[in-house]
Amino acid sequence: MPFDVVLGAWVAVGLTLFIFTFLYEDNPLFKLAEHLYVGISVGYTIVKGYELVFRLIYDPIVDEGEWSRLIPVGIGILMLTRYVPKIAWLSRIAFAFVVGVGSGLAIPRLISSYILKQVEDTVRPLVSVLEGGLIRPTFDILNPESSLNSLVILIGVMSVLFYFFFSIEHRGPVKVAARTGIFFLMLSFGAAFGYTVMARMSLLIGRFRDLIEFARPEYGRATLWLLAVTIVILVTAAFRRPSAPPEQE
Amino acid sequence: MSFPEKMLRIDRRIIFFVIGLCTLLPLLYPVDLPIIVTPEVRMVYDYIESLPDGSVFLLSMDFDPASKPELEPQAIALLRHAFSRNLRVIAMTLWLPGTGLAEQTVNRVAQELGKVNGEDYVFLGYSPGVGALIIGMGQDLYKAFPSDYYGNPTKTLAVLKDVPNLRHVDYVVSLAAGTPGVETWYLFGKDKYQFELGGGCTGVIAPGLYPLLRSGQINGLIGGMRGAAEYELLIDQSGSAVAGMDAQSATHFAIIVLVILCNTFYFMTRRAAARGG
Amino acid sequence: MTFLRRQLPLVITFVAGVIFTLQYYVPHPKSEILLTEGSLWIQIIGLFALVLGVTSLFHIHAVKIKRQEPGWGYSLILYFGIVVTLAVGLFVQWVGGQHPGGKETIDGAMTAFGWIYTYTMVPLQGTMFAILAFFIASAAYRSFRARSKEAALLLTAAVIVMMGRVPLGEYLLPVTGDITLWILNVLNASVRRAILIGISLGAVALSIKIIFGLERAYLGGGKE
Amino acid sequence: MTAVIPGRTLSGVCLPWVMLLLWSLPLSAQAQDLLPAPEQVQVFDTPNDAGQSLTLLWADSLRDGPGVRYQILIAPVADARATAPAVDPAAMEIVAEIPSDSHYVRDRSWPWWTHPAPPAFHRYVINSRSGLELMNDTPYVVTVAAVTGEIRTFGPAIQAVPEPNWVNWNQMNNLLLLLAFGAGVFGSIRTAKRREIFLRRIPGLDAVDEAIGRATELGKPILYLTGAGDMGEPSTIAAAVILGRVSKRVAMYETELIVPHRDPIVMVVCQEITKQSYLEAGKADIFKEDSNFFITTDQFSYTAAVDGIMLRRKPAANFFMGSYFAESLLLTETGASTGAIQIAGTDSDHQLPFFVTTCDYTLIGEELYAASAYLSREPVQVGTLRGQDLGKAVILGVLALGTGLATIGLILDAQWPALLLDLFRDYK
Repeated sequence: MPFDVVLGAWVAVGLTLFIFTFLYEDNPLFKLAEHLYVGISVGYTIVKGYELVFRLIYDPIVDEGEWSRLIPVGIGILMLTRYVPKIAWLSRIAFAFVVGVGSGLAIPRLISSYILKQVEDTVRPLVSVLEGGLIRPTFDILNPESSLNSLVILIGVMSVLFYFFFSIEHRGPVKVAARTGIFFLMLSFGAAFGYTVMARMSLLIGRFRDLIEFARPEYGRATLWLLAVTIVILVTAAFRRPSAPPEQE
Repeated sequence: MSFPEKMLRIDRRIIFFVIGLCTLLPLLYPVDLPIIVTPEVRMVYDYIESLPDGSVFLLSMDFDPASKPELEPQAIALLRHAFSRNLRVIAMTLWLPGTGLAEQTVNRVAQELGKVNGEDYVFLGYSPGVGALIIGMGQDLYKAFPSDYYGNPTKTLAVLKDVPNLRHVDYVVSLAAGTPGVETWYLFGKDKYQFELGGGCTGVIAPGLYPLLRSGQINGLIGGMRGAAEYELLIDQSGSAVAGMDAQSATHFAIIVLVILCNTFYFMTRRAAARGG
Repeated sequence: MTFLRRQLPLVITFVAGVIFTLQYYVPHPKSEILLTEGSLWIQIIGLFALVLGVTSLFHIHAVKIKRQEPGWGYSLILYFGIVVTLAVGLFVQWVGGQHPGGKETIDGAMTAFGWIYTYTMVPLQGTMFAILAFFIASAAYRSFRARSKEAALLLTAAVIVMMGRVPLGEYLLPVTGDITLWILNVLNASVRRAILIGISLGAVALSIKIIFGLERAYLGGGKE
Repeated sequence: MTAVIPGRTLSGVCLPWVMLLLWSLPLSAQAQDLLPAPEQVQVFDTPNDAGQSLTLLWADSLRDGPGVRYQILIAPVADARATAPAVDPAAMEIVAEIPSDSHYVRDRSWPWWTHPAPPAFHRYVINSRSGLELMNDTPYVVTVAAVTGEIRTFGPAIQAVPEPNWVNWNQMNNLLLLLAFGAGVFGSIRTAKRREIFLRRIPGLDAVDEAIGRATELGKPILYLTGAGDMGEPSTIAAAVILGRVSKRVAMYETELIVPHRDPIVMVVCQEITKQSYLEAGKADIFKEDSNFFITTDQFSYTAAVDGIMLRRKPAANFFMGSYFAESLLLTETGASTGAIQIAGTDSDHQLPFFVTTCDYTLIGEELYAASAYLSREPVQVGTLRGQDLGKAVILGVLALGTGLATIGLILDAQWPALLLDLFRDYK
């Protein structure tokens, strides 16, 4: 095993365990790892940004003579005036341009993709054409295309829209509709919760797999050693705390 | 304080410990329960199967290291499939912190299948702009990405020959951990440039993508580690996602048991309260 | 000057907004060129927005260190992380290779910059989010109580989906797989669709207000 | 929709028909008996596109079937002024050969206002590609031939000019809806400026008052978070407005308020709002400048710090308003463990399930905006909310009416429901 890989394993395991100590309580080990993480991500972003300057600005101008790229560069520099109080208002010009273009690009696309397309797919005939040209409703619950499910979706979409209707009081039939909307919302939130459990557990599984991998002898049993060290540090800190002043941050 | 009340106020670190154990044990001692393939995932697989040799496949790995365990297996499975079908692969990312991860994944799978950079595949890397970037690629790919990640001019790459813009891409899959991701690719890409779009995503955002799936705005959806496991089964190459499914089962059941316990205690305290007046 | 400060940004927003809205309906190549150039500009300006985000963090921690506020030592660690990553990313390879920026690999071999990324940033960020696994479990234990009809519905849907998405659940109760797919494809899709329509109406209304200068909060900053 | 029709008639209908009348080629009688030539052929510039494309339409025929194929042929016209280009169809370049039971108009959906021909007609679009470059503003002669075995019969050769178009008529419903919605929003804002607009009471606001009351009883502080967004996000603006209301109550009861921030600009804005509320409550003397303070922009440092505040200060009520990401659960879980009443309001739909489960009351999505409009009574906010309600009402109507029409249309096999339904479809 090359030295840099073994060293990497030790560093990765150490930082992973430091972050996990947060589960016990907020402590200096966690804070150390956490600030290191922010620092490294910022460093990473700067390095990548530096590279992008070459790819998007410098090279096209020098190699292809695309001088028009200097205009957005100028606008971009205006954005940075935000930190110079006297001329900070110049940054508004840059924001105005970006936000204006962004709004313009978004409007028709939102209408097309998230309004028209969604309405189009909700408005479905509540009957299906069967083989042989027979027309009748279908009730196959497992087929999302069946008439029954089209009806359920219609009711769901309409009742939730009713719930988010603020110009009328929720009384009588509107109350029934809005209440149905709430039930639909809760079912959907439940499903999302269940799905998210899966997502978060996957992340944990991923981290544990690395820890198990790095516990192998070829990595010098990094996980086991560092686990012991982390516990010792935490315990020591716990014993010393009563005398230490309360933390401020 | 009665017993159920005490149990309801149990120190959460005990729950943390149980969850940790339920993750660790199945990883050390796997059981290999059977996994069923869902239609959403099969649709992505079938579409790639249906593409002829040399078709252009764009994989946008829109995630950062935080979602690695969920989306990296998806990326690996999709790349293996695309390479083995001899598709031309364009890989990129809309998430700057994910650049390194995406680059490593693409190159690892390409090496494994003997594919040549620049001829069989290209890694474009990251570029800012999000929606504007996708529009730019739809209009003129060589202008939006003047060079690939390694600095080679995109115009000269064999893999990008006859691919001046997104209209010439046959299939785009975005593996998304949030926004920008699948929705962005639809909103600014497919809506105008009319390529076929598939989605892969973390479990957190999967439920939000179902309306797009239903209306055909995306033609398939690989959800989380489970989706990745299904895809690994479809291409018959079990990887880390399949291996993680036992632990997934265990933790889910641990939580279900916790929910049942909590409700039992809750109803016990309620009954006690009712009896006490 | 007041025109430059107050009106000009609004005029720019208005003109850019209207042009790029209408562009969508115009298929002519001239309009396509406008779209290509416009998107490239935004791409390049996006680079400066990146700088903006980074410098604000720089500034905040510099102040902390300077004033020696509580926990300023951690700000030093943060700076240490930045400096080391920058040094390795920009200079180590600059000396060795022809590439100006940091690459994680060169010809398939991991660079020092790649090492930092793989062995510090990846595990750190991954673990930070993995902590949520524990919290979601304790949240489920604490708050998943059938206190009302709504809570009961939420809890039932969550438990079914949790079972239906893992092999063990499908193995013990095969029907949960089908119910999960139905919940996701039908119930959940309808709710998400309604939310999507509502949010989009809101977003379109907001964009219209921005273009017409009724909403200016985005201009923020910059004292007048 | 009258404005739409000229575009269609101009390029889509009139021109090809004139061409058709102008000129057609004589064919050998023998071949025509065996295999009738394609009829009602129309060739014209593909409408609604960026140019470099021609569309060919011709009638379906009884001969269509497995044994017959169609050839599409094209030739450039040397002299643009010639009305009757003398081109031998047999010498024209074959663009494509397609089975005769494919390429129908019905294969693609069109809105009624740009529908080119009956659904059963054949349609072929010749696009510029490598090996065949169609130049804009250059005339071409195009025809279609029916082929079976050795026999080939030609339809009339028709001249057409590809050109880029300035309007995509297919998407005019999109523009129309945008204009209508925009008018609705502006109209509502105007109305809101002139008179009070009714907004229903948001139940969550009662919960807000109740929580503040309880904190006062217990003599414990109140924690208010404004989320991860900057001042440009509607949810942050709403959070700031609601903070105004909360701080006014807090001032009246003389309870302590803690507002940690993740964005320096939001902090400054909120400081002003809080100060104003204390003034309005007549308690300027007890206002503390440092109740609003900035922690850090970083997600997890901020979360850890706020968690620390919750554990040490044990606030009686926690408010989570604005936009949140993965940190939501870390915050609300810690808050719940200290026994605080928790009230959330967010439009971050991914995080809503966690707020709903871990908080005592949650303002879901647009309810947050509504609550802020309800409290601020600012005409722009109230009017926008009303405008959005109008949009929703229209959509609700279309969903109900449209489903009915679509069902009737399918049962009766009628086309007229499309007159309404097509207006609310997405076309490219």
